[in-house]
Amino acid sequence: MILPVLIIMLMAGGIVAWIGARINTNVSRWISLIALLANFIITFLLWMEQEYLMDLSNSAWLAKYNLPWIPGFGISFNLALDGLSLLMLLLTFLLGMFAVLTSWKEIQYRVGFFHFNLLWVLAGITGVFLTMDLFLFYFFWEVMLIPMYFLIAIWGHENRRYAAYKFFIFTQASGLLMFLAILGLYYIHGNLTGTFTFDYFQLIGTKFSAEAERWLMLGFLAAFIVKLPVVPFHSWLPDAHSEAPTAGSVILAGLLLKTGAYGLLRFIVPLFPGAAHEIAPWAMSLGVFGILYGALLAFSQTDLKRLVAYTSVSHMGFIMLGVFAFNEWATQGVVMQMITHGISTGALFILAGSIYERIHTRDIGQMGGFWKKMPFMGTIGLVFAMASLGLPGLGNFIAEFLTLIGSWKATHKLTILAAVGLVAGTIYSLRIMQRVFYGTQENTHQLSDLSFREKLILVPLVLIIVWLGLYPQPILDTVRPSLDPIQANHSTTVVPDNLYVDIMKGDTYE
Amino acid sequence: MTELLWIVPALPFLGAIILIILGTKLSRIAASFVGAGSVGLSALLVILIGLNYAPAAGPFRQVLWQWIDVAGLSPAFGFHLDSLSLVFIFVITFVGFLIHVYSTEFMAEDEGFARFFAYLNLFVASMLILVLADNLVLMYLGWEGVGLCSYLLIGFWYEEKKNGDAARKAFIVTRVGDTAMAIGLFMLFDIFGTLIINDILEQAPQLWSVGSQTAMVVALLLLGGAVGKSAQLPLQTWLPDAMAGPSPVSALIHAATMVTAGVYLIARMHVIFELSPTAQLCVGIIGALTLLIAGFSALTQFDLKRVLAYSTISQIGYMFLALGVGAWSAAIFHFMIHAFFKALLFLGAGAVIMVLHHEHDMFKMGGLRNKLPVIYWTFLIGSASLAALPFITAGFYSKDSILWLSFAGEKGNIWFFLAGLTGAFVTSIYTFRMVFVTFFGEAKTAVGHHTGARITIPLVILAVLSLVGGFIELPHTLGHLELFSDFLKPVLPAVAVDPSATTGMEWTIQGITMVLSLVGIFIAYHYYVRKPEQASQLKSSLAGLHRFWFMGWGFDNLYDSVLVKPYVFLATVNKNDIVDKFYSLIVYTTELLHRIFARSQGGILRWYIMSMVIGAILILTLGLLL
Amino acid sequence: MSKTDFLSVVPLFILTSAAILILFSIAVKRDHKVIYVITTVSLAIDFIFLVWYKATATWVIEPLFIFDGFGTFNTGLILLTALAVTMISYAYFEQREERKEEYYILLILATLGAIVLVISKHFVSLFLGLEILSVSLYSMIAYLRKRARSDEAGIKYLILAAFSSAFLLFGMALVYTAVGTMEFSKIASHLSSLEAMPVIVFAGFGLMTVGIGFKLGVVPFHMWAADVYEGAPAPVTAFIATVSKGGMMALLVRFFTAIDGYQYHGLILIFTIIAIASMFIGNFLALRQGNVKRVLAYSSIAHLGYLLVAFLAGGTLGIEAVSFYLVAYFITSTGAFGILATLSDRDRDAELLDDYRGLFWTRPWTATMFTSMLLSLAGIPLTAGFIGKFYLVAAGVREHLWLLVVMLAVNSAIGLYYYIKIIATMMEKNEVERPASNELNPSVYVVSGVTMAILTILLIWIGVHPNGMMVLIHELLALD
Amino acid sequence: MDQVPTEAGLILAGVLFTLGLISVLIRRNIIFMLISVEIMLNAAGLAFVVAGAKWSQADGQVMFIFILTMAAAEVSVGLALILQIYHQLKTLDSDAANKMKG
Repeated sequence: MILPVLIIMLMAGGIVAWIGARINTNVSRWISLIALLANFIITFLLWMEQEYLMDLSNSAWLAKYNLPWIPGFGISFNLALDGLSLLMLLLTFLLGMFAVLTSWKEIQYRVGFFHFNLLWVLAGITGVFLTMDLFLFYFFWEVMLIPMYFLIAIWGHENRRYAAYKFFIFTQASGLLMFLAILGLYYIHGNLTGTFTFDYFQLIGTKFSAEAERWLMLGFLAAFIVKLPVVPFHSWLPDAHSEAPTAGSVILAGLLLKTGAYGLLRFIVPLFPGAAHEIAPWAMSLGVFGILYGALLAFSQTDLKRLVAYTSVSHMGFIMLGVFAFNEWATQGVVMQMITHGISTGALFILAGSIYERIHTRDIGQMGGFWKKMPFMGTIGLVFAMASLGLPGLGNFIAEFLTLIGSWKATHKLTILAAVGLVAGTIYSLRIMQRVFYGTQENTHQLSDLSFREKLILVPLVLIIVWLGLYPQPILDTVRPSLDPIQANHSTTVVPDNLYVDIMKGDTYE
Repeated sequence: MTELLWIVPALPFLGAIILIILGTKLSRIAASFVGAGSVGLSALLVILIGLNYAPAAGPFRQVLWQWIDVAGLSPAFGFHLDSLSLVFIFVITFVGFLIHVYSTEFMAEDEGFARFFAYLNLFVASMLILVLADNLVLMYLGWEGVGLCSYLLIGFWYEEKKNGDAARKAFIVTRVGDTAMAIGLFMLFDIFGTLIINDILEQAPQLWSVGSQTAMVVALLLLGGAVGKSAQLPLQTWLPDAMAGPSPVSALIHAATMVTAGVYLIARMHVIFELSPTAQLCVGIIGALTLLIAGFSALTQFDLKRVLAYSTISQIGYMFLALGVGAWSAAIFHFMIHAFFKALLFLGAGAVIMVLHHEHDMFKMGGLRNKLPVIYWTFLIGSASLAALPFITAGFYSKDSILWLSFAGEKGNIWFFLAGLTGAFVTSIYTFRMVFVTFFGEAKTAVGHHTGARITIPLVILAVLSLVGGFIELPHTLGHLELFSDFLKPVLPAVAVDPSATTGMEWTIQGITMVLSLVGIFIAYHYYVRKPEQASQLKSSLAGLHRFWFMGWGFDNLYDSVLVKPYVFLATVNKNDIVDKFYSLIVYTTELLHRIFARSQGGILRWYIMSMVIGAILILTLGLLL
Repeated sequence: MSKTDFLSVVPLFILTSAAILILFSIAVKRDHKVIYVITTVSLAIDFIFLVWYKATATWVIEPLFIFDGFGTFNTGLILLTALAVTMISYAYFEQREERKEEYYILLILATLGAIVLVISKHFVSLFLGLEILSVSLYSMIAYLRKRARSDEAGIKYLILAAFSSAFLLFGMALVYTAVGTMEFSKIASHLSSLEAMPVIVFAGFGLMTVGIGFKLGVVPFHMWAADVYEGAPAPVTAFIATVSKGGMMALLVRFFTAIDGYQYHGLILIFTIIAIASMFIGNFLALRQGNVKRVLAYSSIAHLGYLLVAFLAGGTLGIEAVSFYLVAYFITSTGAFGILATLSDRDRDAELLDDYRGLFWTRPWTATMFTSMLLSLAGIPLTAGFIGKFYLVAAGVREHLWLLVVMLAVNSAIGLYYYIKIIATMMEKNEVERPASNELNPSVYVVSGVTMAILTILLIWIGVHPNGMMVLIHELLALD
Repeated sequence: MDQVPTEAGLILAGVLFTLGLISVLIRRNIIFMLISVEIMLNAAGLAFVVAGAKWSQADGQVMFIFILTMAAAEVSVGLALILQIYHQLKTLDSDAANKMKG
């Protein structure tokens, strides 16, 4: 019963915030903040009670909710929460709050409508993470887009319309392919069993012919790899991220991309185990290519937000690599990556936004020497630059390390290439430090260090990323039960490039 | 007492946190107390722990909390104390403390005072974690942590672009090595199912026979990490540039502690290297080559700190050489002694540079002997130790032991020995070239303010250690004392000496090294005090070679043209993302189609009718065809 | 004539009587308001009667008409749409100088024609309905006769419609020649007794396709759509987009199902090609179009292409999908043109993109409604258009028409661009205060406004809770 | 009774239809276009009559009457429109009516 409340709270909050802006713009800001905080607290309490709830349901699922919606098609309003969704929701509401806070000063135009859109995006994302009905999933998948489109198109930077179109059409086109696949799955399952349903739990374990499975999997994959994004389907991302307002970038990078990763974990692997195995070498190769390609492009950018955007491309490559390694290390790594990337990239976008507020440009050619005037910002920038290069002690390291440990079991060559990505990651991360905070300030902007509000956003993010780096176990434990079905049908080794074979020549190992 | 081990890294870490949070709000005095005090307390604690430590009782393990636990991968925040780590934490905290004290004066005028100590404390904490870690993941944390601090401290004066670039270079180059190490970790985990160091070391001999290929690959990957961190061939290029950081940083990080992390790693994982003679041979070859290359480069430098930097690379080369011949404790012994005298030299150089208003070029110094007596004498002692002046200096004993074992050790060979010998000769030349140029001759730059007690006292303490530190381990020929290697024996096996090697040979070798060392000093004296013009003649007659050595054997240029430039080129060319062009093409095509079809909607009625007629004809034709 | 016969045709009587009543009323006194009320009331009564009568079984009036669930459903739909069009017409015509009253007669007659079309089961009634519809439309399109565009659109439509009618008729004649009957079911039974379809019958069907395709506005018979949409008064455009096309679609479904066209691969192939071509060409044409009316015209071409997917899928699900999509499409189109009509001023229709710039900030409610209409056309969730598209795709996937559904998906993506472009224009930041062009009593606009609001609510209601509509369609279609 | 063969009637109708079709295509004068369309409609009517004769049914003739009526209605509206067009364009050239395009 609590699950629909989470969604309704945001949707209703959005409408109230819109109307509230007629009284005072701050009203809508506060309403958004409170709605998100309330959701966060609810989810947090659920997290605390996870053990109890799992005992109660005697499964990995903490809570379920089901209401028939379109019975004629076997569609129901079917929500369920497990560890994975729970963490994603925590991240959603957390970043949501920070998104509201970060736009407190930045957004002065049509504040009410802005918050309406913001909350509705988050509602869509919440829905995506909760729903266990494929039709509903697609429904929420689309619900995310429109408000996001508005966020970019109305409150974005100069080139916002182009970016918004691009974002929208890319995700829509790929989403439609997924939609076709969902329907295909629906009918195949229906014809086999006689039950026509979109229920995830029933669809799991459907038996297909190899060809059907492959095509359906590709349909799903299309949506997820565009959203993730995987090179070469990434080209919407830099535009959308860099043109969106700060809150939009935070939500895009922090949450929207994660829906792609979530989809891979939740749908591709459990629903199509055979085809997922088949595609794994390709998927992992694309992931690794993305890691390197994204890093290279990030290095060459002169627009700070675009730079950060390409780092996302690079980081999401690890997700691709990890998901298709099919073992617990890699999968745990993927989940960690989802969370830590959300936080670290979110923080970098917030920083970029703060800088933009001060100097009104995103061109790093015009930055430099900011440490002198803004040491606090510099320190925080440092922490997140380090996070994005995977420094141990910060959460991202755990993610990447686990992913690579896992992927090593699956493929050696690709893991080595991915590890090279760590070096490339260092190169671009340091470039941020170098160009923004180091050097001398050449222009005469009046720079003031972070305000209290900005600290209120960034300091918790720092604490979280450090906490995740030093004691990630609670997260790993929370996710664990959800991963069983994901790995149930899989054994690790997928790519026949076992390095040992090449180098060992009948050595003593095993 | 040993239970308090966790406090050792915790104290400097706490100090760093306090300094970061309070930052500029702290007064300088308070910051000094937090910064130096935390390390000082740690040092004290280490000494207490060390006094209570009985090597025979075996290692002490302390787990703070479980870090990660995923399907058998369960590294903890756990510390492992044995003789090896004890030596390291002693050097780190003790030398670290001295350098902190020194820095309170050295950095007194700097506006980033608190920041400096924050970084420095963070560094000490990370370094302690590195050497105390009981598993490779935690070690990797320390490993990267020190890398970060090194980055921050090299770029401490961030306003100058040069410094930032040097810092970045250091980070990236070491990261290349780190990545190799990380891959090694993946492989180790894959094979052993654990990353706890002791478990690996115990299981390795059971799993692998000597000469195992897998062991070789793992060892080489770990070696990759080690050469990165320790600035060995081929990743040595970052260290000379790293001198952009403040001198105490160079002393602590780029001489005494961090750069020897590679030595620590190899020593720690010595079992694996012993299982792979090839990899171990590689360690030795790298050491030998590096010590030569860096030694010759040091001959040509004019920046005081760069001389020391190349010297550091060269001396670590000796340690690698020792590791390569299996002289584990000799390597660690040289590490400790090197930490003393090289820290001393850097601190001394820093003091000189400070009083001369940040003049780095030693050819603009000169004649400081009388003006800065304390610095002169301590610097001289350090130099003597570096040049391995016989009998009285600690450096003599440590280096002698390496040279002897590289010759007589079971895995030694004549080439290693010759390389070491040549290196020793070159070392004494460049060392005393530096001493003579800096402190002898005429004064060329006015001396600013003089140094206070907080600078001189650490110098004196280190100078004393550089002299007497060697007496804990004496060769067969000279008293035969093995306190140090006995202490390390539970961890590091003693080196097997070729049975054919006799005491007479040892005497001969010692004789040769002594003579060469003295000849080297004499040559330096000849060229830089007696006949300076001959030095410049020699320089111009060998201009090409000089330049080649001066540029560090062209490695920078090589990497620049082979790696950096192509990468930057690729990045610049593809700045606008070629993939995006593909999508633009789609957009362009659809727009083109739009224009074509829009043309058809010309508003002329007859065209519309025509279209319908064509449609009708098509339908009918289709019908007839089918 | 039995009682059931009579009750079945009462809807037609009501409409014809209303037309005559209006004629008399005009003869007595020209009063726009009175005429408007008569029209509204008669349409409403007609609909209420339809609901009240609630036929429990299919009733046939031989040989012309069939009153089954499908027919009833479409009749109701057409009546409601006509009612909505009437609602938006009042304010639109009130501010125009022409004599307005005859328009309503034409509207009612056109509605009548469409209804006859959807209940016909015989070539004669088909032709009759079609021509009542068409002839009324000629005049309606050219109703604003002082405007060159209106006239131009009228004459183009007239010539082309007559031209296509000739094809339709010739096709019918050929079929008739071959099979000797003009009744759908008898044609079917005759054809099924044959081994293969005779060439002459196929030629007949081919020629009929031209006539039907013209009315549907599918490629390559689509050329008129943009010009007529642009030239016709906005309410008329709404009527053409919905009732005229929808009626023809319903007829096509009925005819095709009756003769079981699914067994003829040739016909399927032709319609497949038409569907794909319509989707692509419609969308490409709309892509960079700056005139909103033309955009909607081109988009309607594409939408008819989408509809053909479900049509080609056939079966109960296919027909349900077509019906549902028609509902969604009717609501959306009426709404969109209604808003266009509301925004129009005395001199011209609000058809240029510029007319919508910043609308979101100057007239937020109107813009929101227009946005929902456009999103529904684009098939975005929370709108009826989404469920409609879902239905189409479901029907297509069920029958494994992968080529068609993939094309549908691709085209939906292309189509997004221009819908979004309009929305983006409305969102633009420049808030030019447009001069208040509405000299009329604001209460006039209340009617249009309320209609729009109802349509929007309906749109979202069906989008969120489509079950009611689905069940209704399902039950009506299941009626024997 | 001897009957004209159906084929012949249909061919005649077809020829008529095609003639009308071609003249719609080549004529630019709107009135002539209208006339040509009427020819096509009548061709269809002829075909109906022929078919009706073939099956000895009245349906063909009924249909023809409907067609005639419809054609008359169409022409009346058409002529009115043409009048308006002429009023505005001062020409009957159909190509001149091309204000709307694109």
